[in-house]
Amino acid sequence: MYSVRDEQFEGPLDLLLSLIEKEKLDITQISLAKITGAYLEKIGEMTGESSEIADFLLIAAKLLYIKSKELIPGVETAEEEEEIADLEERLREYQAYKKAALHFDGMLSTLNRSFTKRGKPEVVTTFSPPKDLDSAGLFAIFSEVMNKAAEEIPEQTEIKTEKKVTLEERRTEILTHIKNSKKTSFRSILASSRTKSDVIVTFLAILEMIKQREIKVEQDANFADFTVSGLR
Amino acid sequence: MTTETKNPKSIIESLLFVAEKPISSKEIADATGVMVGEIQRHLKEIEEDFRERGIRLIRKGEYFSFVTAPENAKEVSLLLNEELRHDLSTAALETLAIIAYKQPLTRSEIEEIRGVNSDSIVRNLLIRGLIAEVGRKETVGKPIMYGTTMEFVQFFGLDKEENLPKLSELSLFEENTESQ
Amino acid sequence: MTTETKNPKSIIESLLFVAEKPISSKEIADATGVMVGEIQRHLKEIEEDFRERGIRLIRKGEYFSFVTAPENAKEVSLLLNEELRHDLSTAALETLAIIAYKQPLTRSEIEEIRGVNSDSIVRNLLIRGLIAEVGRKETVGKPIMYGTTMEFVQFFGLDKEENLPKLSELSLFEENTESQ
Repeated sequence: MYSVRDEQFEGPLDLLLSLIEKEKLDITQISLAKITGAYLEKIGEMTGESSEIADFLLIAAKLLYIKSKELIPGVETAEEEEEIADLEERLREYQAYKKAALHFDGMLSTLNRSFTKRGKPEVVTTFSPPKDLDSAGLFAIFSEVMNKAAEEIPEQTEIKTEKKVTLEERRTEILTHIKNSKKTSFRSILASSRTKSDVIVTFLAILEMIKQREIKVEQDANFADFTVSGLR
Repeated sequence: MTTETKNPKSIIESLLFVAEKPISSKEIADATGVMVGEIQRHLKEIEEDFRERGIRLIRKGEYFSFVTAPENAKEVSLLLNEELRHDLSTAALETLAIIAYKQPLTRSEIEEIRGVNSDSIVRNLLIRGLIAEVGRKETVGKPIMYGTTMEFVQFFGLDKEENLPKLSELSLFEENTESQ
Repeated sequence: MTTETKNPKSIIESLLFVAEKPISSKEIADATGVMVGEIQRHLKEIEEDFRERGIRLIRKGEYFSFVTAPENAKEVSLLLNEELRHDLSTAALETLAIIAYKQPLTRSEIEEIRGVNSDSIVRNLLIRGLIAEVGRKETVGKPIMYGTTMEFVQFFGLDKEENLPKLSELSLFEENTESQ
């Protein structure tokens, strides 16, 4: 059942959970740190709409925090700790519902289902029109219903027109940026980002590149801009 | 059809209950694989079992069906009239309007527009004599198509040209629903 | 309503049989003049009487309905020419499970749990009648709250929704459920 869905994850929680279950791990901070790499890799492969990927990126940021804590102890803040605890709790809850869904599927596969009576109404139908309604009123109701129905459709097509941004694309962009100017700042890299998810992708790309030792990041003072330079 | 723990009498009761019209032991045999002779034996037993209940088994020629016990007719009509006495809900009015202006159409076409299941509402409109089955759609499963009744058309004056919506008004909506 | 020779249990059975949609003991009381308490006692008895039959009494919340015995689904679907196998996606089942165990809840509460947009899935479940609007939440914007329906109870072949296993029990049986 899980193998079928491997290619298509329903969301970041679904992806996280499947990675944890694949490694036969419990839902803990340690497990989350362990699967961070695999998670980022999956995001790197994604080519969906940026609004959808943004959901995945928010979770990625949390994973990176956990990972960084493992590497550099003592950076925890109470607020972030709470967020991690919250993520674990959400994963556990989600896991419970996934199990319930699996059980539902099992119940339904027995094909035991009840049917209601199909017979025509036994009553002699008596024409009983609604009170206080004329043809104009009826048409007004019709127009309203059709408008409501029409409203629900365009939403989905709208999202699809958004620009797609993948981690890999952004990585290439940053590399060119550095090649051209040898050294650059974090701010100037971000300058081209238009949306919040763009910023997150860029940031993740930088983190990933640091990990791969493709770039080096330096900071002169707390809260100051970062200098980004190439290592290769 | 495997019948390891199958209870043929229970199956026959289910079929009688759910059938759209009276059914024969031949039809029951086709749906169950049980022999006609055995089915007739079960039918006799079912008739006995239900003799004192609010549901009865009746036979007309070769055909059997469940009906309500005749002595409860008064309460039955009271309940059904009660259902009729309530004015139409907003949901029912919406459904009625859709059928009036887009007929003939199937239940699932109505549901596609409304976004919610409309089974019981369609039944309610049928009982009220506002809509009726007007044919079958030539697609998979040949679903029933509904339209308004003659009484309805006359009552709302929809047979008069001036009460029909302008074609331009309608075509605007038409496109949207088609693209679903 | 005089009840000289009237048999209230039989009347209730007739009403359940003939009702166009699930009915409550309150509605039965209105149509019969019998007290709600007595009706509830009869309903309990009817449920017992029909336990082994092809017709069953099922309940969702305050509402009751006669339906076919779930184990006869195969023969019934054959007679009605209806597809029995469900085509709900894993995501739809997941959403349905969330609604079943946490109802009533809003769409954004569902999305909070699933971590993704669930608009089209909720819409699909609504059209299938497995869930319905059950009220509005008393917060900003008064968002719609959803819950399961009588169709849900039927779809899973249950007597009543309460017969679903507890969510906490389900998480204990890791592998067992898979082998079902």
